[in-house]
Parts: sequence; C-alpha cells; structure tokens
Amino acid sequence: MTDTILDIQDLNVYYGKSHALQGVSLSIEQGEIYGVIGPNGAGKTTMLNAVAGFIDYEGTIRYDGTDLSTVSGREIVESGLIYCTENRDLFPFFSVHENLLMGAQFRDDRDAVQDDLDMVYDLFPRLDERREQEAETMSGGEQQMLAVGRALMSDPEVLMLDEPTLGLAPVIIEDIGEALTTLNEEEGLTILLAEQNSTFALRHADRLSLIETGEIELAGTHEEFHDNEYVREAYVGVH
Amino acid sequence: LGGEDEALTIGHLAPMDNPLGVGSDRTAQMAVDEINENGGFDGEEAELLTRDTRTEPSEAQDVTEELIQQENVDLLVGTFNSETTQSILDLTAEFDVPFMITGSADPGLITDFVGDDYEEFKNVFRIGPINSDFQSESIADYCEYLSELHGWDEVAFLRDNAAWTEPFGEHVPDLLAERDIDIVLEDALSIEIDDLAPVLSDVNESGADYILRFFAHINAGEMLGIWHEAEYEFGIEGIHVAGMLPVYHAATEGAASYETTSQSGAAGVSPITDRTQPFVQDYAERYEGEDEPPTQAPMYMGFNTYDGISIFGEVVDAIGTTNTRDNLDEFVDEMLEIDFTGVAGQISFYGEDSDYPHDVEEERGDDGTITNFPMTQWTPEGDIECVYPEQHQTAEHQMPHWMQ
Amino acid sequence: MISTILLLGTILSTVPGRIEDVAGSVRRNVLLPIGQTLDRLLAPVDRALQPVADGYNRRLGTYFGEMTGLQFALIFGALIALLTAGLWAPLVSGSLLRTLALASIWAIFAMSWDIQSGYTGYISFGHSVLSAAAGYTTALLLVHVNPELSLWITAPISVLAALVLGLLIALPSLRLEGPYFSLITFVAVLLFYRLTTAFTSLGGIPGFSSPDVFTWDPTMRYYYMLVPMLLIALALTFMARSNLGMILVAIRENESAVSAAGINPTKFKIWSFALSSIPMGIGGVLLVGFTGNVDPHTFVIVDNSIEMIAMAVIGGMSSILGPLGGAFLFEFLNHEVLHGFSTPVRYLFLWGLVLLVLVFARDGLFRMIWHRLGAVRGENE
Amino acid sequence: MLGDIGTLVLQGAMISAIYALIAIGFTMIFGVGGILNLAHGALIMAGAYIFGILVRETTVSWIALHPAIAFPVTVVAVAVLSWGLYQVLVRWVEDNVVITFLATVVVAVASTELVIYLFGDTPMGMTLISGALNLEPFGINARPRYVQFAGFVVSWIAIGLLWFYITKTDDGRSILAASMSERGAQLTGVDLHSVRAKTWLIAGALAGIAGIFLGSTGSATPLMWLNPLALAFIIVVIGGIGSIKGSVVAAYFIGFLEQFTVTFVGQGFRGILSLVVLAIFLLYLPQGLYGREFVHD
Amino acid sequence: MSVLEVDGLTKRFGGLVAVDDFSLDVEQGEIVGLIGPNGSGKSTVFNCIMSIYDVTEGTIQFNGDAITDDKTHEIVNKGLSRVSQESNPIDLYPVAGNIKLFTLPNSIRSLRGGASDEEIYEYAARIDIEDKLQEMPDELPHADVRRLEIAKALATEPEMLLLDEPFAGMNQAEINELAGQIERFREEGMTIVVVDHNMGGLMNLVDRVVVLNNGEMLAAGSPEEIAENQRVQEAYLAGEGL
Ligand SMILES: Nc1ncnc2c1ncn2[C@@H]1O[C@H](COP(=O)(O)OP(=O)(O)OP(=O)(O)O)[C@@H](O)[C@H]1O
Ligand SMILES: Nc1ncnc2c1ncn2[C@@H]1O[C@H](COP(=O)(O)OP(=O)(O)OP(=O)(O)O)[C@@H](O)[C@H]1O
Ligand SMILES: [Mg+2]
Ligand SMILES: [Mg+2]
Repeated sequence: MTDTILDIQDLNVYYGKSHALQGVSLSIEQGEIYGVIGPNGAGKTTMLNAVAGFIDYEGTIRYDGTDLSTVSGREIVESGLIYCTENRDLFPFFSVHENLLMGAQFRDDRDAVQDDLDMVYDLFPRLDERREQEAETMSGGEQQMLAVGRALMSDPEVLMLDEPTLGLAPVIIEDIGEALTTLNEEEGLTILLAEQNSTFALRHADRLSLIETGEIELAGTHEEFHDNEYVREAYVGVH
Repeated sequence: LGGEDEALTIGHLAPMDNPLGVGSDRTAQMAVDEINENGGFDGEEAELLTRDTRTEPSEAQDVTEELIQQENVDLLVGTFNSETTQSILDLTAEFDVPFMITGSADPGLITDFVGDDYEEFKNVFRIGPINSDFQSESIADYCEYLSELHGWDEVAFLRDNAAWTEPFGEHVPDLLAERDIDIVLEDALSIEIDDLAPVLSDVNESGADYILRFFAHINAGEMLGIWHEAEYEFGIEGIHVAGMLPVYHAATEGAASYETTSQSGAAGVSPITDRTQPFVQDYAERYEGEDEPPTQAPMYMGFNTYDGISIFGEVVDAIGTTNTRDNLDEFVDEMLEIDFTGVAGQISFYGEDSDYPHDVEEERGDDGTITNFPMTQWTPEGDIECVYPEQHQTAEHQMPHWMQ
Repeated sequence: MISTILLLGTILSTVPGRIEDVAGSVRRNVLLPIGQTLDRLLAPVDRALQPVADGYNRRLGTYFGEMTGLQFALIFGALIALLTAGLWAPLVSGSLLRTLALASIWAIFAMSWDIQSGYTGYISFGHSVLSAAAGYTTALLLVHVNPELSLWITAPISVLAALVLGLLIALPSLRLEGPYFSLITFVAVLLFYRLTTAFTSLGGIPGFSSPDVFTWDPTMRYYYMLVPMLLIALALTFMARSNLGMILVAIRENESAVSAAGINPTKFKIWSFALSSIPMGIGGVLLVGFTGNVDPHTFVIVDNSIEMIAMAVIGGMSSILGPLGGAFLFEFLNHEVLHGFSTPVRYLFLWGLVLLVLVFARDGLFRMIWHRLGAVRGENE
Repeated sequence: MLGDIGTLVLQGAMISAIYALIAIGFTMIFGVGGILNLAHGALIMAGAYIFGILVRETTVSWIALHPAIAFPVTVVAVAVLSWGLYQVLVRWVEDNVVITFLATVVVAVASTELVIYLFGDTPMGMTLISGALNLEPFGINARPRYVQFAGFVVSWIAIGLLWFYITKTDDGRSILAASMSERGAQLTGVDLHSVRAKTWLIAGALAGIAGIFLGSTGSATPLMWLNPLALAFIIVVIGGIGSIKGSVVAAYFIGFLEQFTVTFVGQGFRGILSLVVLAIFLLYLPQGLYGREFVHD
Repeated sequence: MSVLEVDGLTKRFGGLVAVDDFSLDVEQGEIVGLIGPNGSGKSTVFNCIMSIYDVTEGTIQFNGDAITDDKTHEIVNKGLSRVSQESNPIDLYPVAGNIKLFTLPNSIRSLRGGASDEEIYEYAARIDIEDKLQEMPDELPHADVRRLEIAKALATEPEMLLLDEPFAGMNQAEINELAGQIERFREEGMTIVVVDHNMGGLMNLVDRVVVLNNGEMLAAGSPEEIAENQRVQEAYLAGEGL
C-alpha cells in the first residue's frame, strides 16, 4: 500500500453560473503516473488550475497531508508541486537558458541545478542548440519543450502536465513519453497528466480517470481503460 | 445682472500662493480697515474681496469676471505679472470698472491699451511701480553710482527671455553706453533654464565686474549658491523678483547675501515718505503672529496696493459717490487731479495726451535722476539695506566679502 | 543602503491584503442593498417610460444605441436641462452659466480625446497641442495678417491647423506601441510649450491678447459654447456606435486580429486621430472666443492634457457621453462646489477624486450609472 | 580652445551624472518593472523637499539634521513613500497599463498642488556639501562645486549596485520575469507581490538620491518633477527600455548634447534639442540603443 | 491552375535559416498537408505568405498576382485567410461579435456594413458553434476557441484557407468531426493547406503531403507514400500514420 501524496476531495468549481467541476475526487499516490482524459471543456485544466491555486474552488485539496488552501503559491512550488500549463506561460523575452534558470530560481543547491540543466538539455537537444534564442521566437513545439523543461528545473515531487504533447511532432512525443517514464521510474517522480491525446495517456499512465462535463465518468487502472469499449470508441478512435 | 446691491466692494487680485500676493492682500485689508474706521469711503463701509490669480491668465479671468459680474466690485486693484494683468484688461474695460495695477511694470500695459484706445481703457491706472522704460533709466543711473563707488564699469547683462524684460533689453545698452559703461556679455536666458553654472563661467571669463540681471521667471537661487561657493569675483545686481521675498535670504540659506534688487517701497527699510515707516511698523504689529510670510513688511506690490486703495478713498470722497462704474468720467478726472503722498512715494498720474496716459509719474531728484525706484541689498546677516538712491540710502552698497 | 531598504520592504509587505477585504465587504454590505432598493423603486418608472424609449429605439436606436426607459429619461432630461440652462442657471448661482460654458468647451476636449485615445487605447498625453494649434493659429492670423479678420475666416483655418498638426503627430507616431505613443505625445506638449517660451514671436508667457471674446454676456456666451458641443457629441456618438467604434476598440484589444480580419489598422488609427483633431480644433477656437487670450497657460501646458483625460476617466473612457458627463462634473465641482477653497486645495480634491474613480470604478461613474439604470429592467450590457 | 573643451567635458560629465541618477530610477520602474510610473518625478521632488526640511533650520525649526544623517533618512523615506504609492494605489490598477499611467500622472500633478499648499511656490534651497574647486589655474574655465563631485561619485555607485542587483542576482531576474509573464512567475514560485514592492522600493530610493542632488545643486520647487520626468523618458527611451547600460550611455549622451548646445548654439535651445533627438529616436530607433524591438510592423 | 504559388521562399532570422528555398504549388480545390518536426518552418511559411514576416528571398503568388509585398489585410481581402497556431479572440466581444468583426469592410466610410445576424449564424453553423454565439471567448474550452478562430477565417469569405494545427488539443472524436467539416469546405470550393502533428487526423484528410525538415522540403507525395518514406519516418513520424 503506497501512500497518497495528492488528495482531491469533492472538488467543485463554478465559473459564474456554469458549474465547471462537479464534485471531483481522486487521490494520486507517490511515484505513480496518473492520467486524466476527457473531451475538451470537460474540466481537466480547471482541475489542475484549482490544485495550483489559480482559481477559487470548494472542497479540499491535500498535498503531502497539508491543505493547499492554507499555503501560498510560492510554498506550493517550493514543496515540489510543479505545474506545466496548457498555454506554457514562458518568459517571452528571456532566452531559453534564462527561462530554464527561472524554473530553479528558488533553489540554492547550485550543483543539483546544474545537473538538472544538463538533464533537460540532453532530453531536448533542440533547446541545447537554441540556448540564447528568445522564448517568444521559438516554434510552438519548441516552446512546449521549453515549458516542460522549465517545470523539470523546479525539481518537482509531483509534476502536473496539461497537454504536454500539444503541438509536438510524433518523434518528440515519443521522447517526452520515454523521459517521463524514466523520471518516474528512476527519480520516483509522481506525474499528474491531463491529456486530450488519449493514446499517449493510455500508453504511459498507471491509473487513469475519465472526466466528462465536470464529473468523473470512469476511473481505473491502465488495463481496465485499455479494455474498456467506450473509451476505445470515443477517445482512442479505431483505425 | 447685478447693480442692485449697494454695498461697496473692492476686488483685490493677486497670486495667493506667493508671499508677494499675501503681503498685498494684507496691506489692502489694512487700507480698507483704516478708511472704514475714519468715516469710510464717501461715508460707506467697504468690503474687501481677494481672489487668487495663481499667475495664470485663465484663472485671473475666472475670478475677475466673478468679482465684476457677481460681486459688482467698484474697484479692482492688484495683479502681479504682466500676462495676468493683460488678460483681464479687456474685461475691466468692458464693464468700466476702475482698475489699479499695483504689480506689473510693463509699459505695454499702458501704451498698448490706454495709449491706443483711451476711451475704451480709461478705467485703467498704474499705481506703481514706475514702468520699465523709467526703470531702465533708473537702473542705468544706479550702474553709474556703482562705477563711481567701486570703479565697476564692465557689465554682464542677463535677462529672462520674456516680454517684461524687453524694455530693458531695448534701453539699457544705450543708457549704459551714454554713461561709458561697457556691456561685455549680453544674453536673454530661456526661462526654462535649469543649469546656470555655464552662464557663470562665461560671465567670469568675460571679466565683467558684475552681473546686471533681470529675473522674474528664472529662479536664480542656484546662481547665487554657485556664486557664493565658487566665490566668483563679480557682483550680482539688477532686478530679481524672488529676491524681494523677505524670507528669501533664509530660503537660500544666506546665498542671497550681497545680491541687490530694486523694489518700490524699498521693503520699508527707508523713510521714503514720512508715511512709509509708520506703515511698515503698523504692518509688522498686525501680522507678526501670522506664520505665513511676509510678516515683517509687505513686498513692493503691498506698498502700491495700499496706496491704490488710499487714493481710491480720496477720489470717491471728492466725487461724492462710490458707484464708480456709472460715474467713470468723474472718477478719471479726479484721479488725474491727484497728488498723493503714499507709502511708496509721491503719486500722481500722466494725463491723456502724454506717452503713458494713466501711468504713475516718476519722481526726480534735484539732479534729475529718478528717485522712486530704490535698490535694496541683502546683507550677510540677512537684513535688507536700501543702497540707492542717496536720498533714501540706509547703507552703502558693499561688495561680496571675498572681493573686499 | 539597498539592503536596509529591502529589509524594510519585506517587513512592510505584510500590511495591504486587508484593504481588499474591506473594499469587498463594503461592496457586499452597503452598495448591494442600496442598489436593490433603488431597483425596486425605479422599476415601475422604467416600465412607464419604456414605450417612449422604444419609440426612439425604433427610429434612432441603431444609430445612437438602444436605451431603456430610465436611460432615455437620463439623456433627454439632461439635454432639456442644458438647453434651458439660460433660464434657470442664474437663479442657482451667479457663476453657474460661466461654469457650464467652460464645461461645454472641456466636454468637447474630453470627447475628442476619447474617440482617439479611449477607443483605440493609444493614450495621448498631448491633446492640448491640438487645441493650442487652433488657438495660436487664430492669434497669429490676427497679429500678423490682419487684426480685422472675421471669425468665419480664422475659425476654419484654425481647425484645419489642428487637423494638420494632428496628422503630423499621428502619421509617424502611431507605428509605436502604447507607452511609446503616449510618450511622444507627451513630448509634443513639452516641445510646443518650450517653443512658445523660447521664441517671443510666439507670444512667450503672456501670449496674445489680440483675439476678441465672442461676447461678455454670460447667457449668449453659454449658448455659443453649448450648441457646438451638443452637435459634436451627436456626431461622435454616431461614429462610435458604428462599425468604426467596433474596429477602434478591436484595435485596442488586439491589433493583429484586426489585420487578420482584412482591415487596415493604421488607416483607422489615423482616421481616429483626425476625427479627434477636428473637434479639438473647434474647442480651441471656442476657448479663444471665451478667454480672448491665447497663452501657454490657457492652451498648452501638460496639465490641460491631463485634465481632459481626467474628465474622460471620471465619466468613463470609450463611451463619448461618459467624458461629456465627466467634464461637467469636474468643472461643476471645481468652480461651484469647491469654489470657496484655495486653488491647491480644490485641485488636490479633484485629483483625489480621479484617483478614487480609477481604483474603485475604473469604467467611470457615468458608465456605472448608465449600466445600473439599464440593469433595473434586469438586462445588462 | 583646449580649455573650452576641458570646460565642456567637465560640465558635461557633472550634469550627466545627475541625469544618469534620475534615469536609472526610472529604468528600474519602467524598463525593468514594466510599469510606466509618471510619478517618478514627483518622488524625486519629494526627495528634494524632505531633504530640505531635514537639513534646514528655517523650515521646521526643531529638526536640523547634519546632511550626513539627513541623506540616508531621506533616501529611506522616499523609498517607503514609493513603496506606499505602490501598495496604496498602483497595486490596484497595475493590471491595466492605461489606468496605471493615468493614475501615476495624476499623482504627479497633485503633488505640485500639495507642495504649493504646504510650502508655497517659493524655491527652497538646501546644502549637502558647500564649497567649490577653482580649476581656472588649469585652464578650465569652471568652478565645479563639491556637491557636483559628490553627485558624480554617488551616481556611479548607485549605477553599479543596481546593475549588479538586476543582472547578477536571482531577485533581479525574477523582477524582470514578473514584468514579462505573471502566470509564468507564479508557476516558477516567484512571489509577485514582494518582487513588485521591492522594485518600487529601490526605484524610490534612487529617486530620493536624485532628488537630494537636484535640490542641493539647484533648489526645490513645486514643478521640479516635470523636467526630470521628461529627462528620464528621453534617456530611457534613447538608451532602450530595460537596459541600465543604455540609460547610463543615453544620460551622458544627452548631458553632453545639452552642454554642447549651450556652448555653441545658445541657452534657448537647450531643452528643445534633446526633445527633438528623442522624437527622432522614437520614430527611427524606437527600441533605443540597447533595448529590444518594440514597434510592430 | 494553381491558386497559390510559393517559389524559392527563404526566411532568415539573424543567422538562423528558418525556411530555406522552399517552393509549393497548390491546385484549386486541393487539400495539402504540410508536416514536419517542430521548428521545421511550417508556421514561418504561413507567416511569410500572410506577410506577418517579410520574406528574405523568393516570391509568393495568389491567383496569379504577386502578394509577396502586400500587407496582411490586403492579402486577406484577396481571399486568402489563415488560422494561426495560437488563438487570439477579442475577449471583450462575444463569439458573435468576434465573427462580425471579420465581416466588416476595410473602409472608414462604411459605418453600417458587415454581416447580418443571420449570416453570422451561418458562419458559426458551418463549424458547429452556432449555439455558443453569445458566450465570451475566455469561457470557451480550448477546442471551441479553435473553432471560433476558424469561424472568423470563414467570415472573410476566403477562397483559400491556411490552417495551422487545427487538431491540436482535440480528442479523436472531435478530430474526426473537424476533419469532416474541413472536407465540406473543400466541397464548397475552398482550397486548403493544413499543418498538423496529428497524423491520425491529417493523413486521411489530405490529398497530398509536403514534409518540411530544417526549413527544407524533405519529401512530397500521397499520404501513403509519405507514410512509407523511410527518411520521413526517422525525421518525424516514428511509427505514426502507418
Ligand atoms: N475563465 C473561465 N470562465 C468561464 N468558464 C470557463 C473558464 N475557463 C473554463 N471555463 C469553462 O469550464 C469548462 C472546463 O474548461 P477546461 O479548460 O477545464 O476544459 P478542459 O478539459 O481543459 O478542455 P481542453 O481539453 O480543451 O483544455 C469549459 O466548459 C469552459 O467553458
Ligand atoms: N521571430 C523569430 N525570430 C527568430 N527565430 C524564429 C522566429 N520565428 C520562428 N523562429 C524559428 O524558426 C524556426 C521555424 O519556426 P516555425 O514556427 O515555423 O516552426 P514550426 O514548423 O511551426 O514548428 P511547430 O510545429 O513546433 O509549430 C524555429 O526554429 C523557430 O525557433
Ligand atoms: Mg485544458
Ligand atoms: Mg508552428
């Protein structure tokens, strides 16, 4: 029995009148890769935003036992709960290198930071080539790599990725997939993965849940999802 | 509109964020109170209404129009700089309100208005100071005095690049030439100037014995500071409006020492007429308690304003009505008759056919030099001494100590 | 030094948060209830007036925007009040007509500023140079050409001058992004001011007193200023409610999207500047006719530009009528309500008010009122 | 002739140092912090008046501190003032650029009224260090004052410190970062608020220093915020937004340009020329000497 | 005849060659797929065509006339419209308003032109967001924002559409649906170039595929050929699309 690191109980989010999340509960365990899939507008991003404390919510979210509503954004980041958003939020006028450094700006273990830098650079050679280019001018995919890279620089315990494969070439998707699995297996990194690209999610997640219109329709292990007819029909698409 | 209420009201216009205006307001109040107590203006009690012109033409027009149209004033007195004065001349003429200028010396205010269209602008008089054409002459005489005293005969002639200094720019050079005094450097400085160090270097290089400067807009505080710290071997003379502030010596932390400026009334340090010093003592008694300067003596405008209202008192008594707006002609005629001993000097006005109709006449001593434009100098102790003309002198002009 | 300061900073940084809560609770516990009671009172009035408003909406709504009963009442009530001011204003206060006349001129400035800056988001800090261009042209014509020139000649030329200067500023500077544009307009004012003081041929500080006022009769003068103002308000509102307004706002919100829509942003930005320069010119001419004096203080100084912005902000930017209301409120406070106080105090109060509006009602008081009135019937724009 | 050059260089260097001091504070707020703070001039004015009040016997009789004490006190006071301005006002409007610079410009204009209300419009002189150095024996026709030398030194110290802080410390980098992407800053654990507050605190301190030197080389007046502000614009834009190096270079460029104008063209054109130069830069090199591209096609 | 002719297009950013002597002809009524690794220059090609960037070398023709140096809005008015990789709706206007803006004529004189509500409804209906006309863009989920972007492009009545990653952020079901709609545009006579990384969606939509790599054309041909192409497999596909 591994222990729960991120625990979401009865999460509700309202945007004005619309009830975007309707009592979502799920608990992520230390060292697993947890996938959340669902059509767009389902509420995946909303859920992650709530966890990151970007929006108001009802319900409780516990990280490592502490109630997140009581801690500041900075503390969340320092405690290793790192979020890599759908629309990247890079620092447009910083170079690739500076963006990565910003990811580690609150860390003081210089050597470890240096190691992580090397790690990111050989995970994404393209970034290595472009160390000095301004983030703004990078291609869509390159920016996505940079965003993931920056998140990794924050020495995450739990990494929340919103659509990390968005706009990435199949080859790169492969690489990221492998990278995530290695990080997960070797560093014991816990990953919460929100994906449209269900194929990708299914390939890498140990456990998943399916959100539709703000509610969890289905939750289960990798295998259960694989064999589930509905999921294959609607999300993996058969051809 | 208006006209109905019979109460006699006198409107006073001045920049109230400036000691010059504050002083003027206080003297106006003094004059009104005194006359009210001694039988009033042709028997009537007058009420004084002061409005702040902020030295902004538009603001001046605002308040003037209010005074004329709502308060139905029977006399307007005051206004400091030429532009504010000029901006309300039309208005006062339009409504035939007697207007006594007590703060601006620009001859144009007379020649371009009363001079050009006497019928329209005959409501306008200038109580003081004497206009800058005469001032130029007086200043030139003063320079002569300096060359006799110190042997100073090389001058650096500096002025605001602004309308009010143009008469000086026009006349002073010739007048000095007549007196064998050389101008070794001449410049009209932008009133936006914020670094005077180079100017002083140039003056120094030119070898001038003193700077003859005419500053109203430019704040020469910096110039004085450098002058003292660098101990430049020349004097600073002429007209410096800020320098007339009683608090100025303190404001500049002594940097004003040895600078001179002319000012009508000579800040009350000298018995210009026998009324001058009683008036100043009276002023000091009334306002010592106040924390807003000037508390010791008003600045030049205050002297003129006081005289203006006193003259008004005499005139309305003579014509037997305070409704001046409807009896302007009688009022004007009586004004032209006046020969009045004021606190700033002996006052009478030029007539219609002169070059300066309704302008205050200059006074001349036996030698023919103008005497009602005295020069004062700041002493290192922060006192004001009247150094020119001889008639009114309280001390001799002294060079900066580093030159003695 | 820096370290001590940083220390201070970290200590101090604890304070604020609370202000938020206070503001919040005020909103909840005070404003809301008041609002609701008002609604209850006004709803019937609104319903009663609706037919009239609908009559207007049917005929003119598409051109000047639809209104609810109450909004209709507000607009036309105000209109009647202004038109009849000649009769009632003197009874209220002797100086009121003067104040209203001034307000009309400033309303023109505020509205002109709004159609350009408020709508396109290219904030101009230099609009006073446009009115100044007109004013100085009039003055220079009278001084150098012929003192007898009639208004019918000087006025058009002066307005043209404003337009030309407007384009001279707009053409090059509209390429720049927001803050830069603002800076260059700001510079335009400073430059104009320094020119007037540096060259006495431009009148220096005293400026020119040669122009004559239209009239000294307060009532006539008021209408001289009011009528052009109303016409300009009408014209600009019409423009603002058209595609033009929509495109200008789109430029403010997202310029690249506008070109993606096949619309040339530059063309429209320049057009908005022209649209703004012309009434600025007219306002300038009126101001000459009001003061009879053309000088840097009345026309140029940067404070003038800021004052018109302040009016627009108080009323509500990008709504034309908002700035109009703002101008009247500002001048009324300045010359009537605060009349007794010394000038610095008056302005301190006014600027304070502007700041409050910026913080608590950045959409402007009149837009707020407008929407509240609209909301009474439960429909909100 | 050589002497003239020497004079020009000396006076240019002196005035430029003060300009640099004025400009870097503005760079800090506008360039680095990304907020167009038009109240910066007002803060400089505050510096001058506060210092004046502290060192002069006459204004408030019971305090007359020694300049050496008054100096740091003033700097801290203005820093706190600036910080307060941020917390009380700017913070609530900063999400909207337009509103922000409206708000700050209004503060600036209001500050004039406040000063007039408190001290009237009589200029207030003050002394930091008195005395001057006569260079005429060396063929340089100038007697620079010690306070100018002080200004020169202090300005370079301030520049050095700021440069180090911004470019070499994580703090500095996060200030830049926060001005580029708020969300990004949150994601990387930057505490937006303390960062912003710091920015204002430092800019305030710099304004304070500039104010002290402006006050004690000239004097404090109610409108003294306007020209420094204009100068700061000119310099920061010419130097390039966000570039401290740029601001310093531009400050010296403008400083010498003005001296040059004064010596060879005439006083009247002093201000005008630098404004014209600014206009030219805005139109043809809007990103300035060292700034990033800011115009769009 | 070919609607769009890109000839020898080169785009440099400083030292970096983003697009290198790239040529492309698109025939009337075609759907062409443009694929390639990240940073291979696809969006840059689009940006050059739309004059967002000015080209370093090469010429671009649309319906026979050169548009290389035209301004963006001129190109749009000639009937060429692009849906860019990032969405940028105007958050102040509801969906309907956003669409309306794209129907306004580029003339300061026409104060009342632009599409009627019915027409706007039509544009929205063609991409299935007609029921969201009154919603605000920032409340829409990602995919609907993307749809809005397409609706805006449609509102300019283009002859030819450039779609930059239309499928990004959509799941299989949505992708299939969108692909269907794009197919329908073609039937209405539109010519289309699609950039995307989602082979599932792309491959069975397009008639032919052009592959970019480091700014150069790597290969071109039918989806099948490309899928088989060894070099494309290594450089990009990694088993996808087979
Ligand atoms: N700021 C907002 N205001 C109002 N409604 C919003 C807002 N953001 C999202 N929503 C609504 O909340 C619902 C969930 O949105 P969310 O972005 O979480 O979906 P998602 O699963 O992330 O979709 P996608 O896969 O496209 O990113 C959507 O219906 C959307 O319309
Ligand atoms: N403005 C710019 N300045 C400098 N380099 C740029 C600029 N725009 C794009 N680039 C570079 O040009 C190359 C091509 O970029 P482009 O956006 O066309 O790639 P792409 O094919 O669209 O990739 P993706 O599929 O990830 O969007 C990239 O390496 C990018 O970094
Ligand atoms: Mg999402
Ligand atoms: Mg791309």
